[in-house]
Amino acid sequence: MSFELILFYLFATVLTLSALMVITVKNSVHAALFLVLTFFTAAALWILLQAEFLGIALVLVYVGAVMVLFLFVVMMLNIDVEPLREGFVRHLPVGIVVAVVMLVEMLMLIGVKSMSTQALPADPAGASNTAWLGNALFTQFLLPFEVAAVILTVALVAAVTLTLRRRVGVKSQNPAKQVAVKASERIRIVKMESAGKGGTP
Amino acid sequence: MITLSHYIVLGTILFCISVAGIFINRKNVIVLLMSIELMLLAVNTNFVAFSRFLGNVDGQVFVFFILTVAAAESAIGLAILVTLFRNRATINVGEIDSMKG
Amino acid sequence: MMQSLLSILIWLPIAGGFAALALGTHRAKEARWLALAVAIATFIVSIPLLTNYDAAAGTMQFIEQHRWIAAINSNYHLGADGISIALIVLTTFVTVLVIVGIWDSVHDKVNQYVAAFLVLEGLMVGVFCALDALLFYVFFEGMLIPMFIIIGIWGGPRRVYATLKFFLYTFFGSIFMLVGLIYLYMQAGSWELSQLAALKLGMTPQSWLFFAFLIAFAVKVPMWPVHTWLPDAHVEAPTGGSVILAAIMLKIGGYGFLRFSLPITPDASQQFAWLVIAMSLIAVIYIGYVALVQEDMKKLVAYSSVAHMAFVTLGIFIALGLVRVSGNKDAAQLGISGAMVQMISHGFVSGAMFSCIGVLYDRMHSRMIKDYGGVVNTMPWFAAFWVLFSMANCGLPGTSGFVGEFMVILASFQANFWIAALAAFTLIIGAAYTLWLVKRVIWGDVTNDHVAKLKDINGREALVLGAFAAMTLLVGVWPQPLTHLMDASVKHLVDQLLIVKAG
Amino acid sequence: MQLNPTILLIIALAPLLGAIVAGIFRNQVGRIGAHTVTIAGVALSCALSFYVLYQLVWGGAQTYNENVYTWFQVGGIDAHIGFLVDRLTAMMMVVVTFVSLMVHVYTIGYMAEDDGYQRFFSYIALFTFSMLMLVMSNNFLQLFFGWEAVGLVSYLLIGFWFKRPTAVFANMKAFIVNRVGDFGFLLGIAGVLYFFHSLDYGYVFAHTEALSGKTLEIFGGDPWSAATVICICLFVGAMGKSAQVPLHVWLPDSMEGPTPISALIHAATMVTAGIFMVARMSPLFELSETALSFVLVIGATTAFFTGLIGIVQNDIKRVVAYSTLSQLGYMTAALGVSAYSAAVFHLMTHAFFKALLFLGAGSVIIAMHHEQDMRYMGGLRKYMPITFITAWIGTLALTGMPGFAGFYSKDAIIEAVGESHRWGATYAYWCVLLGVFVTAFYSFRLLYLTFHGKERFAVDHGHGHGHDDHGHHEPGHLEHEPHESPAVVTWPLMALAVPSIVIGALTVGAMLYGDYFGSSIHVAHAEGEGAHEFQGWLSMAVHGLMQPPFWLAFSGFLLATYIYLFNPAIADKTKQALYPLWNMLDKKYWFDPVYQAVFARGGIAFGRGLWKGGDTGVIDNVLIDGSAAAVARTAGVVRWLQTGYLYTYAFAMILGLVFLLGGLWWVVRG
Repeated sequence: MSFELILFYLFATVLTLSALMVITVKNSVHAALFLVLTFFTAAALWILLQAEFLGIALVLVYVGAVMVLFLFVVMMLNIDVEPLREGFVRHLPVGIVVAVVMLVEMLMLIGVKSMSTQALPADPAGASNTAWLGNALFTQFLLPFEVAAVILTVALVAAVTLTLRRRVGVKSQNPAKQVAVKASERIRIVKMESAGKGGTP
Repeated sequence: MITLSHYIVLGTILFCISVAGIFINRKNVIVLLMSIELMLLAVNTNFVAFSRFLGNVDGQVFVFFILTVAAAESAIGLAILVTLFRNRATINVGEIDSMKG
Repeated sequence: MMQSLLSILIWLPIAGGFAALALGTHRAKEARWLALAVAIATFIVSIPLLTNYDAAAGTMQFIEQHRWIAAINSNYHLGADGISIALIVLTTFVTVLVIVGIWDSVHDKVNQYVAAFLVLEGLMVGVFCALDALLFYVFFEGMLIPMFIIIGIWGGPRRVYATLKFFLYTFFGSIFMLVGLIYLYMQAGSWELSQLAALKLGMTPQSWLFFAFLIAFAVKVPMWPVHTWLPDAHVEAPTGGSVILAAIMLKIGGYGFLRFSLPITPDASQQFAWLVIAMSLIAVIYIGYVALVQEDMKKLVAYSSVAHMAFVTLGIFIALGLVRVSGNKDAAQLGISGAMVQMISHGFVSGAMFSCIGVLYDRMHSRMIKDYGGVVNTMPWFAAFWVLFSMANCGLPGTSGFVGEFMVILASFQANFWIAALAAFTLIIGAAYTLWLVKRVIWGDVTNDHVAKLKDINGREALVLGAFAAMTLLVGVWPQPLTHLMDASVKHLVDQLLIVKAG
Repeated sequence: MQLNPTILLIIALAPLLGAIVAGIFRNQVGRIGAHTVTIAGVALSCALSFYVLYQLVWGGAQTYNENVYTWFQVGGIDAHIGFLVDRLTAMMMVVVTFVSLMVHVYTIGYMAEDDGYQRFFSYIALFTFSMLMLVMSNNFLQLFFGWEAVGLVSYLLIGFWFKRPTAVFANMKAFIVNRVGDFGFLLGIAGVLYFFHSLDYGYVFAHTEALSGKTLEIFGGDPWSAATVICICLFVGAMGKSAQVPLHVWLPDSMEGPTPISALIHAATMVTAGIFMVARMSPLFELSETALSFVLVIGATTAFFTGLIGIVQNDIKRVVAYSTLSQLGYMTAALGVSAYSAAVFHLMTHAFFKALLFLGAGSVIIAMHHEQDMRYMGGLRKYMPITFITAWIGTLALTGMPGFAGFYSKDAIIEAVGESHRWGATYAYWCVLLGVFVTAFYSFRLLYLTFHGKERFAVDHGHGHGHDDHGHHEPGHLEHEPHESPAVVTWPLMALAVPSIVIGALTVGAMLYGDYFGSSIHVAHAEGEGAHEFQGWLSMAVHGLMQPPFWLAFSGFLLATYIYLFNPAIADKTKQALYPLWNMLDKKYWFDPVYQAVFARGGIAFGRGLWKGGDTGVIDNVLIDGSAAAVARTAGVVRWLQTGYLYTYAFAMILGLVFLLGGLWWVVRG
C-alpha cells in the first residue's frame, strides 16, 4: 500500500464523514463548517490527482467565498432551527434506503471492477497543471470562458438587485437626476398681464 | 496504487450522501443548498478523475466552468433566500407552496 | 446586390423592426416614420424581383445558399419563382399600406406595434422564399409570434381568448407538419425541397404525410371545418393585424399546398383530392350562409375570406385531379393559376375591406352592423370605395375578385359539372351577403347621431384605399402580367404533378 | 375595307372618359361640366356608331374581329379583350348610343333639382360604356364583363335615391336575382370552354360540330346533350338579365330608380342584352331543339302572364315596366322559334318606343311633382300637349298598329311562332296572340287614365314650398298647375317619336326579309320567317289589317276606351266580380312573398342554423372548447399531484433517477 493510497483513504474517510455530518447536524452553522471541511478534503484529493489549479481554486472560491457567504446568511437571518428539523427522523429511513439503492445501482452500472486495474498514467500536463489548463482555456475554450465571466457578472448584479431594499422615508440625493437637470426645470417664467390702467379687471 | 475506480466510488458515495441529505432535510433550504453543492462536488471529482486518467484537459475545463456556474448559482440562491426571508419571515420550505396547482 | 436580394427582403424589415424597438415607447412619431421608411425601402427592393425575373424560364431564381446547421444538413437556401415572387411583392406592398393605415389608430407603445409589423413582414417573405424545409418551418412558426403579440396586446376585449385560439389552432396544425418533415429528412437525408420532391415514397407514408401537411395548411388557409379561429382572431385583432392576417398570412396555407403537398405527396394528394374538394365546396356554401347572418362586420368579412380561400384549395386540387386523371394540362394550369390569382386578389380585396372597417371603427368604435346605416350621406368617398371593394368581394368582372374565381370555375367544369355548379353558387350567396352588408351599412337615410357626425376619409386613408382600389382594378382589367409572371412556374409544377412516386 | 380600330376604341372609351371625369372630378367640373362632358362623350360615340353602321351597310366594310389585348393566357387557354363588329353589333351600338344620348339630354331636365346630378351623369355614361363593351365583345369573357358591369350600374342607379328604403331594397334584389341568372351563364361559359377550348366567338361558332354527339352526365346515368346543357345554362343568364319568368321579379321593383334610367336600362338596352346574347349565340342554340323549346315556353309565358299584371297596376311606371316584361317575352319567344332576326328587330323597335313611353311617363311625373299614381292624374292632355302626342305615338307603336314600328316586328314574331312546329309552339302561339289584346288594353288604359278624362288632382296654391321632399305630400294635391316639361325633356321625346313611327317600315325589308344580318345570325333550317314573299312595307301594313293580331289589338283598344273613357265605374264592378283573379294579378302571382319566404328568410334561417348550430355549436363548443375542457378536467385531476412543495418535486426527481438507473441497468445487462 503506497503512501499515496494511504493518503487517499485518509482523505476519503474524512470527506465521507464530514459530508454525512453536513446533512445530519442540527445547527446550520455547524453544517456549513462541516461543508468547509468537505471542500478542503476534496481539494486535497484533487491535488492528489495532480489537479493543483482546480484544487486551489476550490479552496479559494468555495471555502473563501461561497462558504463565507453561507455563513453570513445563516448567521444574519437568525433562523429558528427547530421547525426546520421536524420530520427529520421520519424521513431518515427513506433517505437511507433511497441513497443505498442508488449507490448500488450506480456502482453496478459503472462496473467498478473493470476499472480497478487501470493504473494512473503519466501526467499529461507535464510540469505545470496550471499551464495545461490555461492553454486550453485561452485557446480552445476562449469564448465559453468569456461567457462564464459574463455569467458571473450577471449573477453579481442579480444578487445585488434581489437583495437591494429601498427604504421608504429615507432622504437621499439622486446624483443621476441632479446631473440631468435642465434649466427649464429650475425656473419657470410666468407671463402675467400687467395690472395697468385701462386693463379689464 | 490509486485506480480510477477509487475516485469513482468516492464520487458515487458523495453523490448518494447528498441525495439522502435532500431527503432528510426537506424543510431547511440552507442545508438543501449545501446538499446541492455536495452533489456538484461529487460530479466535479469524477470529472477531475476522468480527465486525469484519460489525459484529456476537457474534464478539468468543465470543472472550471461548473465551479463558475455553481458560484453564481449559490450567490443568487442565497439572495433569493434573503429576499424570501424578508418577505415571509421564514425559510421553511413547508410553508412555501405558491406553486401549488 | 442581386444575389442577396431575398436576404435583404427578409432581414431589412426585421432590422428595421428592432431599430423601431430601440427607439423606445415615447417616440411614437419617429417610430412611425421609421417604419414607413423601412416598409417603403423594402417594397422598392422587391421591385427588382419583378423586373429581373426571367418569367419564361419559370425556375427558381435569385438563389442564395449557405450552410446553416451542418449537423443535420440544413441550409439557408433561398430562391423564388413566379409563384413566390407574386406573393412576396404582395407582402411588401400590403405592408406599406398597413403602416400608412395604422398611422393614427394606435397610440400605445407605437414603436412596438410597428416593430411587430416589420418583423412579421420579414418572416413572411422568408416563408415565401425558403427552399429548405427546416428554414421554411422556422419562418412559418416564427410568424406566429408577432401576430400573437399584435392581437394579444393591441386587440379587442376578448383578445386573450382569440389569441389563444389562434395560436393553439395553428400550432396544433404545424406540429404535424414538423413530424412529417422530420420523417422526410430521415428518408432523404436532406431538407432541400427539390430533393424531397424527388424522393420516392410508398403509398402509406405518402398518405400519412399528406394528412400531416393537410392539417397544417388547412388550419392556415383556413378550410372548413378548422376555420373557427379566423373570425375570432379578426374580430379581436386591430385593423392592421386583420389586414395582414387576411391579406397575407392566409396565403401561406395555399402556398404550402403548392410547395409541399402537391410535389412531395402527389399520389396521396390524388387519392384524397375528393376530400379537399368536398371541404372546399362545403366552405363555399356553408360559410356563405354563415356569413349572411353575421352581425359584426369584421366577422362577416372574415367568413367571406374563408369562402374565398376555399376557391384556392378547390383550384389546386381540381388541377391535380385534372392533370392526373384526364391528362388535361391546360385546364390544370388554369386551376392552379386561378388559385394563385385568387390568393393575390384576396390579398387586395380583403385587405381593403378590413381597412375600410378600420376607417369606420376609428370613428365610431363599433363594428356592429346595426350601429351603422346611411354612411353614404356623410362619407360619400368612403362609400364609393366600400362599394367598389364589395363588388370585388362578390366577384364582379373588372375587379380582381372575378379573375381567380372565374378561372377556378372554368377549370372545375372540366372535371365535373356539379363541382363547377356548386362553386359558382358563390356568385349568388357572395352577392347576397356582401350586398346586404352594403345595404345595411352604406345605403339608407342616416340612422343615428353618430353616423350624422362622421367625417369623410382624409388624405391618408384615401391613399391606402386608393392604392388597394388601383390594384384591384388593375388585376381585374388586365390580369395578363400576373398570370404571365406565374405561367412557366405553374407549368413546371403541373409537370411535376404527373410524376408517380409510389410503387 | 377594314373598320378603323381607333374609331371602335373611341366609341367604347369616350363614355367611360366622361363617366370618370363626371364621377371623380364632380366637384371640380360642376353640374354643367358634368353633363357637358358626358353628353359630349356619348354624342361622339353615337356619331361614330352611325358612321360604323354606314360603313358596314353601305360602305362595304368587312366584319371587324380583332383582339385589343390579352386578358390572360394560361397554358393553352387564353382570353382576350377584343371587338367583333358586324351588322348586328352595329345596329345594337346605334340603338344603345342613340337612346343613351336622348336619355342624357332628357336627364338635364329631369334631374335638374337633384343633389346627385353629377353622380347620375357619371353612372349613365358608365352604363353606356358597359353596354358597348357587351355588344361589341368578340368573346364570352368580355361579354360576361359587360353583362355584369351593366348589372353593377343598374344596381347603382336603382339605388340612386339611396335614402329611400324601397330603392335600396330593390337594387339589392335586382343584383341578386341577376346573379342567379349569371350563375347559369357562367356555367354555360365554362361549358363552352370545356368543349371548344376557346372563348372566342369566331372559333366557337366555326366549330359547332365539336358539340355534336357530346354528352354531359348531369344526373347519374342520364347523359344530356352537351349543346342542350350549354344553351340552357346560357339562357338562364338571359332569363336573369332579360327578366323572364321566374327571374322577372326584379324588373318591376327596379322602377324605384329615376325614370331616365328606367327608360335607358330597364326598357331599351340592358334588359335586351339577354335577347342580343341569344341571337349572337344562334349557332349554338341551333344545335339544341330542347333548349329552344325551353326558351320558347319561358318567353311565351312571360309575354302573356306578366302583361296581365299590367292591367291592374296603378303606378304609371309599373304599367310600363310590366309592358316591358311582356315585350321581352315576345322577343324571347321569337328566339325560341329560331326567328332571331325578328327578335332583334323587335328589340330595336321596342328600344325606341319603350324609351319614348318611359320618358313620356317621366315627363308626366315631373309635371305631377313626382306623383306616379295614375289614380291621381287624368286630363293632362291640355297641360302638356307634346308629351301627350308622343305618348300616343309610343302607345300605337307598342300595340302594333299597322304602319307603326311595333307592328312590323310584333307581327313577324307572332307569325313565326304560329308557323313553328317546335314542342310548345301551340301554347306559345296562344300566349303571344292573346298577349296582343292584353297589351292594347293596358296601354290604352294608361293613356286614358293619364291624359284623358277628368282631373283627379287638386291644385293647392301657396301650400308651402317644400320642393325638396318629393313624394311626401298628400296624394292628389299639387302645389302648382301641371305644365309642359322644358325643351331638354320634350326634344328627346320628339326625337324618339320619329323612329317609333318610321323605323319599322324603313328597315323591315332589310332586317326580316333581306340579308341584313348575313352571317351574324345563324339559322339551321329556316322556319317561320320568309314563308311569305315580302312585298314592301306598305302592303305588309295593309295585309296586317286583316290579321287576327290587329283585331285583337283593336278590340283591346275598344274595351279600354269604353271602360276608361266612357264608363269608369265598370272597372270597379269588374274588379269586385272577378276578385280572385284580380287579387292574383294584384299580388303578381305571389312570386315575391314566396321568394321572400323561401330564399330570403329561409336562407337567413339556414345560415343562422349553420352558424349557431354548426360553427358555434359543434365545431367551437364540442370540438375545440370541448377538447380544451377535456384537457382542463384531466389537469384538474392531475393537479393534486402538484403540492407546490419543493421537496415533493425533488423527491419525484430522485425517484425518477432511481428508476432510470434501474432501467438502464436492466437494458445494459439484459
